[in-house]
Amino acid sequence: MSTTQLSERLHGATRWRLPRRQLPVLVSLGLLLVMYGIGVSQYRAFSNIQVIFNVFIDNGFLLVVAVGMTFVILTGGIDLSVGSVVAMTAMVSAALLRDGLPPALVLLIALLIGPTLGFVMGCVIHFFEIQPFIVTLAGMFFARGLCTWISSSSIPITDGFWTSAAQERIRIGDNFVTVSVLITLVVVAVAAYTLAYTRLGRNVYAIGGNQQSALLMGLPVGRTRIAVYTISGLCSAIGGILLSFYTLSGAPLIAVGMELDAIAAVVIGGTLLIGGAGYVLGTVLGVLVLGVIQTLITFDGTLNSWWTKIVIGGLLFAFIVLQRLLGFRKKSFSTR
Amino acid sequence: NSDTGGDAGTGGDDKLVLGFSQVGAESGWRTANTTSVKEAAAEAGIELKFDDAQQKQENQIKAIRNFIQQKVDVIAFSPVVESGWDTVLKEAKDAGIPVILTDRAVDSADKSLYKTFLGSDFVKEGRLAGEWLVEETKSATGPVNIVELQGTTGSAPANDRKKGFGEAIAANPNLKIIASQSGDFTRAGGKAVMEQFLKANPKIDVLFAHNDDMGLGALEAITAAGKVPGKDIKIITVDAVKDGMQALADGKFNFIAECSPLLGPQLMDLAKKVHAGEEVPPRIETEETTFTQQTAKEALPTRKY
Amino acid sequence: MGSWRRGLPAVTGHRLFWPVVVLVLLLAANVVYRPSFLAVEVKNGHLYGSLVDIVRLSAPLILVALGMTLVIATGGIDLSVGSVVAVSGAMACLHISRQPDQNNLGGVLVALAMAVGIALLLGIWNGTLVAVIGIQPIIATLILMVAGRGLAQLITSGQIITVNSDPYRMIGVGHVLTLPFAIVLALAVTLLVAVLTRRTALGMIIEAVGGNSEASRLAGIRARRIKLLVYVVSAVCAAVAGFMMTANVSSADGNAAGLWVELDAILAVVIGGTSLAGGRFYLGGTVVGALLIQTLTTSVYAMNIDPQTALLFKAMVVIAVCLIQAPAFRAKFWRRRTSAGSPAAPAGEQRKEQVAA
Amino acid sequence: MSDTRPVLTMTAISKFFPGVRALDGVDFRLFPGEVHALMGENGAGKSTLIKVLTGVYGHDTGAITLDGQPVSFSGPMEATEAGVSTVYQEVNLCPNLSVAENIFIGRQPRRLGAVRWRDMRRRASALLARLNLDLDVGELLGNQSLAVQQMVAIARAVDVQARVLILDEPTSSLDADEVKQLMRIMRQLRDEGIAIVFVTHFLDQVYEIADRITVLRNGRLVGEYPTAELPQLALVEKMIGKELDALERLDEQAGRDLAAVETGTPVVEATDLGKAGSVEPFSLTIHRGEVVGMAGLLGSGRTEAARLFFGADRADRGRLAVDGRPVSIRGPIAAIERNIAFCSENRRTEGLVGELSVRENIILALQAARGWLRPVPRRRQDELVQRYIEALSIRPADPEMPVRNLSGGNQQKVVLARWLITEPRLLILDEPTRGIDIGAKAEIQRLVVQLSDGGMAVLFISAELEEVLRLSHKVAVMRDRQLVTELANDDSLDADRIMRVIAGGAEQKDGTRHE
Ligand SMILES: Nc1ncnc2c1ncn2[C@@H]1O[C@H](COP(=O)(O)OP(=O)(O)OP(=O)(O)O)[C@@H](O)[C@H]1O
Ligand SMILES: Nc1ncnc2c1ncn2[C@@H]1O[C@H](COP(=O)(O)OP(=O)(O)OP(=O)(O)O)[C@@H](O)[C@H]1O
Ligand SMILES: [Mg+2]
Ligand SMILES: [Mg+2]
Repeated sequence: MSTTQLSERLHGATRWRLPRRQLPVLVSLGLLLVMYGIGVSQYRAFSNIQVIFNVFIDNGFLLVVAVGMTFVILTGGIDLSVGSVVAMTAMVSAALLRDGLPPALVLLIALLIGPTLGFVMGCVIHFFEIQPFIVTLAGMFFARGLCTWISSSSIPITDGFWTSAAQERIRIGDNFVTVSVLITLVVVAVAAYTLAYTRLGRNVYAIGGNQQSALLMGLPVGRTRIAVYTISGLCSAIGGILLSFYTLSGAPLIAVGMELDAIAAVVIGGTLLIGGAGYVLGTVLGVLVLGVIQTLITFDGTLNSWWTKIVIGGLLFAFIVLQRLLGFRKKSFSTR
Repeated sequence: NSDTGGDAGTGGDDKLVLGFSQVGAESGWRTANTTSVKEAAAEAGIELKFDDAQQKQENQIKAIRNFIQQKVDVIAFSPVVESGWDTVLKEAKDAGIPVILTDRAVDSADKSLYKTFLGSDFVKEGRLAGEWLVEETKSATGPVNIVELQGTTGSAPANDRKKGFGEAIAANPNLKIIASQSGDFTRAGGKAVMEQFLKANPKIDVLFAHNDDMGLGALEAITAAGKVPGKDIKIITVDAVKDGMQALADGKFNFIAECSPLLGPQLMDLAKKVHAGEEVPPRIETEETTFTQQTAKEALPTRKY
Repeated sequence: MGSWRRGLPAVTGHRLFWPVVVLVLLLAANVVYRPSFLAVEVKNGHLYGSLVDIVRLSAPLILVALGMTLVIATGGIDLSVGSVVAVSGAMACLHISRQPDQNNLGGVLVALAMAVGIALLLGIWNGTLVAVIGIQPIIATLILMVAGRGLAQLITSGQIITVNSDPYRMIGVGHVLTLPFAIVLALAVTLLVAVLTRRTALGMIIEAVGGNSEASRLAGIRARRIKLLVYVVSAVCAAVAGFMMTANVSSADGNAAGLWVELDAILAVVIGGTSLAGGRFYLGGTVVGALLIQTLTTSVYAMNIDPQTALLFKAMVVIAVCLIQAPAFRAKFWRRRTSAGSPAAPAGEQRKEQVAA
Repeated sequence: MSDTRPVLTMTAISKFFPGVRALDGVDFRLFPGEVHALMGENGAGKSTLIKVLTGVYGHDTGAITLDGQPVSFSGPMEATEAGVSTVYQEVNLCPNLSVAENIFIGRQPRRLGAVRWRDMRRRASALLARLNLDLDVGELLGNQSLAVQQMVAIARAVDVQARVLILDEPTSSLDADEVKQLMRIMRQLRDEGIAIVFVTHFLDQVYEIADRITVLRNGRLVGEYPTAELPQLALVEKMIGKELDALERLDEQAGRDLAAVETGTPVVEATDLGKAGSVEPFSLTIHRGEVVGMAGLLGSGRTEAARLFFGADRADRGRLAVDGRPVSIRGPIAAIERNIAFCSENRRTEGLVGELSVRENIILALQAARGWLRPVPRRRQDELVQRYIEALSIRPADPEMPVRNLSGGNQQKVVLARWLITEPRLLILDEPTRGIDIGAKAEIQRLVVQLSDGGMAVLFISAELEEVLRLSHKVAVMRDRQLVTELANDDSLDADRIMRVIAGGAEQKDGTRHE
């Protein structure tokens, strides 16, 4: 949506002016291209188109999760449970498939658990006014606990539907993407549309701008807040399914710390953690940035374990500072 | 394995390239393993592409994909978890790149996806530990109370060592695990859990720790409780890192099942062989042994890690 | 009797009432499981018992959480404390392990000073990113959370550094006057922070910055400097906690030391009644929160709860504590039991208004 | 009008906050097609009554009917759906959304569920044009001045096809022209049969438009009167509750000697002070004991100019001298060190720390100036705070109450108190009397006079020209972010003359302030 909205705005404006609200996203895009350019100039194989496709293949589930996180962060909330919900969904699918349930039913159940947990967390956050950080932290413990409770070792998936979904290659020229990538793109498109063109989406922004005002403006604040956690739960569940495609198994310790990756991606994409400003497109860029950083490090292949961490931290730092300096945002609207 | 020293690899560009994806740097053991691989590669004239997955399977899969893109000659990796490798291994196979597993196995039904597995058998380590205990307590008449310090919940070594140990001690009905808790493979975890074990159970005869570090942590708790480790409470661990061996030699531990991290030279050997298209056995176990207090004293001066 | 009646709502309405109740319940559950749980005996002239363990083990958490409280009070958050714990512990242990005589007090002090020095730098780094460059705290500290662990492993070369130094061990397992030294140290730091914030105007100034940064600036407060300061304090507290944790096992593990302590610390702060949105902070509450969390962890060990379900247990307790502590929840719960329109009811509404004015 | 049935009744409404009885058995009736003024001092309970009505707060006793049907809204959403549209005191909109969206959010024009952005912008422009407001509705609301925001809030409320329209102090940040537009709209809506509740502290506006007045005092109903039957003086007496003649006191002040200003070295002297994109360079001097008024339309740059004096924004050109010595004011601290104080017009975002108590808010600037190591002794705090709570009659007079629980006007007094205790030499007051009841307004005006007589220099910004005229020795007029002229406040100066100066180039009004 951001693009359509962007072009519309550019056309609509009588005189040219810097699209200030989209600036962080544009800066992210620019920096991403620079990073990619560095990779291409350093490593021959980096210029393969497949490298880009791989970034999508390898980060599809993270992207879906980050999209859900975008909704939550736009309202000024946070969802720490996503990593665990992803793992739980994969675990439940694997366990049910092992028990011989039909794949369609498994898919349904797996896709219901995440949103249900999200819904419950949203209700607790809204009705009992407990801080999202804490509620979703408890949700994170809970979902992770369920994982190990289901099985303390990983469960392989051998089901035909799953394996074909996992291994089907959709050829594009010499290169290929997977089914997961298509699903990811659909999720991104739906999310972007929802945020830009539905009342729900606009209410999300309003609540992020000022929750009290949104309430006094007569917006369905409670419903929206519960909805975003449910959406985040749903995205995590989809992410979990994609991850189970990706690894063809459910493992109790998988996706540990994914919530931090997702939050980082959202913020790198220019979304404000206090809520109210940001785009799904930014989140896509954020995930790509993380993916490209990782690809660069693997291509380099000389980094020590600890240097890997330091370099990741350093690149994150460079990226964020540059984005901050280039996309310097007016401290404009009054804080809440 | 010094026969590889002057291989053809010295010819600059046609140096064999090995992509190696490591689990992480989560323990001293792992670091020794990494060091061994790096040193062996340098020695063997193999160009190593090293990647640290930071304990995440997703990262490992990504790394393998990137290795494929870079068209390395051989891929080796220590899988973070057992399952879930088929897809990416198929891609490697399609690209014609042979794969070697190290340290931990995968559970793929299709054995053609990788050339060989090089590593230790965690179940066996647990079993060795259990068997020693069964032998040691043969003459015991009353019940023998065992407490177990598990590794990180859900991790393969923890699951397997627990399994192997449990199977072995089933041989003697006197042996009973009265408490079992995760100490997360860390000294601090081992100590904190052991403190509570000691308070909850007046009579503990044996401690089985899934690695040396937890055992070393537990050691402190036992001493603080006024008991004598190695005597009042017998301690069995796995790994045989230096500090553990020292404790064993000092009589504070009673038995260690070795889990050697020094896979490097063997791995380089194998890499060359599979690259040359030679047949290799599907499963190669690292040369490992067990240590008692006596053998530890002898081995200690020459330990590398 | 009458005064007792009147006193009761005051007690039950107190911020710390419910966390303390849950703490007591947890301890009671332990006693039911093992009657000797509360027993404290003197062994070798030291206090010995599960209770002592809990307090001793919560000492580092209390320290980290104290620093975190101040950071949160300014509306920030510090995810890097775990890494700072690892870095400082590693630094101190590395320096000590290189000494010819590890028992030399001077050498240990130099090591501690160096480690605190590094922590200061890390704190300034965090503070600069947040206060000067204006990066959102979660992300600013996430950078150090990732890179700091690498730094710690760089210092230890990925190995576990074992030290054999009695003065250093003292920090973790030593005793003064039968009390574990760690407890004394945590108490001292708590008092120091309390005095620094509550006997001076620092506390109010921090709360003002957290409550409304722009208004504070216009009132002449150096808001940036205050923000920078709290990150430095947080890092130093984490460093001391790092000494305790590494001294406790006489070894520094760059990977495991202080892993996830930031989550526990944040939980402790929130359970103690400080809002993540910033503003008012409660040091006493934080201490109770830290004790509660450590009791929870220790209970899992003491009651031998299956490690597979331990996390589920933790999730339940955390959510229970937060629920009964939430005024909105209590209001709804109360209303059902007493007649409608009781004075307890508006508590929830009042909270709603917080954002308004 | 009483022959028709009331569209809205509230009977015996009570509302308790911890420690405060905000409403105590209040009755209120509203008829279709009337403008009903709700009057009372700061903290009388007007805003609370409105919030109870729309379900923001629950009420402890009482009943509400709408069209004869008992209702109890669970929140503003239900109220809006039932046809009760409200503009709350303090602008409550979303700064991160565009102007258009703020007007239409929640009821955007849609096709097949998709928001029609273009349509929405078009309708927003049209709606604002009705209020004589011409601005780019795609701009972020947060970039607009408080007044524009207020107008947007009104536009939003007016556009809803409501039966009841509630306006809680909508005019407090509007200038005379804006107020005129608003009145026009209100009359139009009234004639369409809509019932309007109107809260304001401007008595003139009440008498201009209200058909009926309900007066509250201390959370109790004083009475309901047709406007025609309640003379202004009587109204004030009913609001204040005693025969204290606030109005007369105001007039007394008008007779003060405005010529008696010291000359000599000015306290502050700005030469070509300016900031690109914000205020054109201007020069202004303020002497000891002098009150300089600043007049101008909304968005003419008065606030921006004041902020330069205080260092809240940093000037990028020009010089500033304090006591004849050139200084560089890089931030508020530097200004405070030179005894300059600044009372922001925007108390919620720039003034108060809502969570802190009244005491802490009052003491804040003094404490900041002393540094954190030297806390103001508690006894002295209590003393100072008590003194100003009494001097400004801040209610409730509880120093430990969180300041966010105070009514709007009382919050304003707290900000003022904060600066007064620092005993500044130059006091900058940006709209200090906005949202303040007539008694308190008199109080503040008296205070300004007293302070300037005592030698304090005051820069006084207000939208009310009468007030500016009454207090100032000279009036600086701003237009289009330029200081166009300085007028000495002699006998010849009156509101009309100032208006004419302001209007000199008034066709370019606020909202179109881009190059
Ligand atoms: N959320 C709250 N908590 C506690 N007390 C409150 C709260 N809101 C309002 N009050 C108190 O209720 C009383 C009435 O306040 P209200 O805002 O209704 O006054 P008002 O008549 O609108 O005044 P103003 O003209 O200053 O806006 C005041 O004493 C105020 O302090
Ligand atoms: N950074 C900015 N970007 C765009 N517009 C701005 C910016 N800063 C201020 N403005 C606008 O410039 C105008 C001048 O504002 P200022 O507050 O000084 O006017 P004022 O005369 O004090 O009006 P008011 O009576 O509303 O306080 C305002 O309309 C404001 O919205
Ligand atoms: Mg009001
Ligand atoms: Mg202004």
